[in-house]
Amino acid sequence: MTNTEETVADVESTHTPGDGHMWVMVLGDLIIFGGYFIIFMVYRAMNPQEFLTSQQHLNINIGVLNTLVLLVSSWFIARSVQAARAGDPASALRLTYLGGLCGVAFILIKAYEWSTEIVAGYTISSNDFFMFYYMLTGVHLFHVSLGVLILGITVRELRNPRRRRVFMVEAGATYWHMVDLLWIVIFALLYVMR
Amino acid sequence: MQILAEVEDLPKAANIKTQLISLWAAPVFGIVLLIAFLAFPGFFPPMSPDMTAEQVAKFYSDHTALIRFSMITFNLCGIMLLPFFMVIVIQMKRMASQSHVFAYCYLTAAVSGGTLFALADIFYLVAAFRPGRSPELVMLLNDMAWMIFIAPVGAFVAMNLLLGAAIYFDDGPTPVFPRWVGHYAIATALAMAPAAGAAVFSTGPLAWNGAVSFWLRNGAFALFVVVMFFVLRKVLHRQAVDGVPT
Amino acid sequence: MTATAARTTTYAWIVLSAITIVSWWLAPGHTRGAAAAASVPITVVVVLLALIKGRIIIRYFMEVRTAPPWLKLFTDVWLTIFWAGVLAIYLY
Amino acid sequence: MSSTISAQPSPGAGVADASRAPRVGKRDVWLVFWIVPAFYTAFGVIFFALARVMPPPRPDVTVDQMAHFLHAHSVTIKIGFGVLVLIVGGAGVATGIVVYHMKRMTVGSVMAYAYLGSMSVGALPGCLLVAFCFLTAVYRPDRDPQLLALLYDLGLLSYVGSLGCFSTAYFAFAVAILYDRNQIFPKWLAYVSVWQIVTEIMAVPVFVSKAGPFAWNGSISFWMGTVIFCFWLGCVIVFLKKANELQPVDEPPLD
Repeated sequence: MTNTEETVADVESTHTPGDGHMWVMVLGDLIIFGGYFIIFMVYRAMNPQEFLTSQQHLNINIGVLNTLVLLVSSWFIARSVQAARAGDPASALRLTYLGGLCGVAFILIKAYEWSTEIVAGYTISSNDFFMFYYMLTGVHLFHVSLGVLILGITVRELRNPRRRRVFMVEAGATYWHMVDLLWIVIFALLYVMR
Repeated sequence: MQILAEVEDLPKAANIKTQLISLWAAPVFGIVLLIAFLAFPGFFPPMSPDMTAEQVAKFYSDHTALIRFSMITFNLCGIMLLPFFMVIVIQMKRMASQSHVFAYCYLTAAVSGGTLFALADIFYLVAAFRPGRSPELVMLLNDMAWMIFIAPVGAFVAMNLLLGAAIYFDDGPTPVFPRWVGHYAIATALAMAPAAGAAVFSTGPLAWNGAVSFWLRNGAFALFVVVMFFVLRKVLHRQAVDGVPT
Repeated sequence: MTATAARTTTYAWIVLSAITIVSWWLAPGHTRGAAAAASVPITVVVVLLALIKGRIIIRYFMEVRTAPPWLKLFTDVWLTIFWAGVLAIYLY
Repeated sequence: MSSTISAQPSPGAGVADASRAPRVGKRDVWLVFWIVPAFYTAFGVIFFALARVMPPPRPDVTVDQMAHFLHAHSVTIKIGFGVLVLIVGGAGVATGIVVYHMKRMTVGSVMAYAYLGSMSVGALPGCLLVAFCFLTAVYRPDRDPQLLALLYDLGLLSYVGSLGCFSTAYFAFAVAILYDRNQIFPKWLAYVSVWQIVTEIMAVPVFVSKAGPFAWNGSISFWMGTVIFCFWLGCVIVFLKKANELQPVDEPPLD
């Protein structure tokens, strides 16, 4: 993993970021979540009015805030990969910390959002929409926590001068962006669409 | 415990000692379990599946004390036989001319089988817990108890087939077990296998009170423990003398 | 080179954030008080915006832009089929 | 299963016998390996075709309909689950061979033992309890329908809703694969195991929901979970086979 090769290869030749194993995870996860979302749409189509009224009880401000938090973290992580590639582990490390911090912030905001919904009386058994809401965001939250863990592994990789394998950093980043991507879909389907 | 005299001072003798303790746990708790077995009022003869709900309920209210004594003893001491089977696992892992895949399969099956036995006696105890319960419910608990006690031989059958296979594959110059133990393990498995029928049949030898499901199954199991006790004692003696602890 | 890459990433991030703000304005939860009505045009716009967002994340953040063709193809096919499916179910 | 083992000719020449042509993998591991697909095939036939537990009957039916379901399938339930209690040791074998290969990894034994423990625990609620509930239910056809309904719920909820034991096993499996340097299993199999945990999480609402996608027969809780499980199982069997093939015949036994 020489740095020059990576940067020069920017546009001309192709390069699979990370390793193939992580892409199996990401692509498979996209298919699985695709299945969950399609099933959500089917149930929504069966009862659009109930879903729409329930959607109104979600707090769009928190949804947008969380989207922005994840986008910022993705930006940090993408920059961190570039720094790692350019042979600057110090700033790569700093950017990874910032990205992970955003991930933790996402979890905290989500917990707050859930608690307000539960206090307002909307729980998993309220109706189909809220069942989907809690399960989809819950499984996504599981992915976020896993992502924070993976970023921790990236940190360990970057901190050890004898390691610093760029493909490990890339693999972690690929996973993290997938978490972001899934949230974008959840945000569109659960919060925004009418 | 004389075996120890020859090896007591070897650094790894503790390995043999702990195995011996596990081994001797079998006759000690075996006697306790035998008493519990003899004490259960529903084993001589085993309760018939033909009994009506009222008869079953009456059985539990008439014999509450003995049922409780017997089943609480089973509860406390039944799984105490597990260390004995763990000695078999250790000995399977000593077989030199094979991988240890049989031992791990045996271990997994032993744990699952033990869980089932531990569950069955809870059902007996719950059935005896409130004498005033509706007879229908007592019969349901009684059915569950008998079925889970007698029918799930699958784990033990698999264990013995694995033990048999392991002994057949252990064909190096110094096999751990004599060859006949393999034949005997498989014969025990075959003797116990038909008891699975207790889950389905309510009359005949395969019903849970039948000659095959009850007497052959439990007899084969008890005999196996007794025979294996002596076999393992000898095997442990050799392991101690050879001084190749695992 | 690194500076260019950094700039591209930042542009991608700006576009994504801008789309998110627009979505905020479209959402039914935003109509304070009044009941939201189903709206085909809004939903179509939302789906298109989400599709664009997803593709930007895949191409620029996940760096599929410079990845082998099969990966580009797979992700594009997934995006297309998925969002087309969502839209088809919605409109049906 | 008994035929598989007893049909094995008593070996005249051992694995250590040098005069034999070197074979790929170890014979005893191969023997155990072939029990795994055989057991799962029998498992599939029993649960799908005979006992009708898969796909599960509906949770949102009346007591009489539940009783009717049990009456209607009484014979096949007896055959299917009667055979299951006899061959259920195959589940132990399927776990044992995975444990064996996990022990060959460079990661110590703790994850292998964790896998063994959680899978052995899971065998009761995740597989056998439903068999006993259904067998007890059909044992006496004249039982009170309310009791039959209780057994129906108990059996199906424990079968579909046994989440934690298997999640723990998948977790141990994934961690072991990720840290292993012997490359017994490919890394992505660890990620596939993570999906399995996701499907277990998605099955949480079976305890709440009586209809819809998250009920115990729902499209998400049951169908997606089953499809992903079958994929996982297929991968595990294929890579167990590969691990057998790649294992040197003279590899010393494990400690």
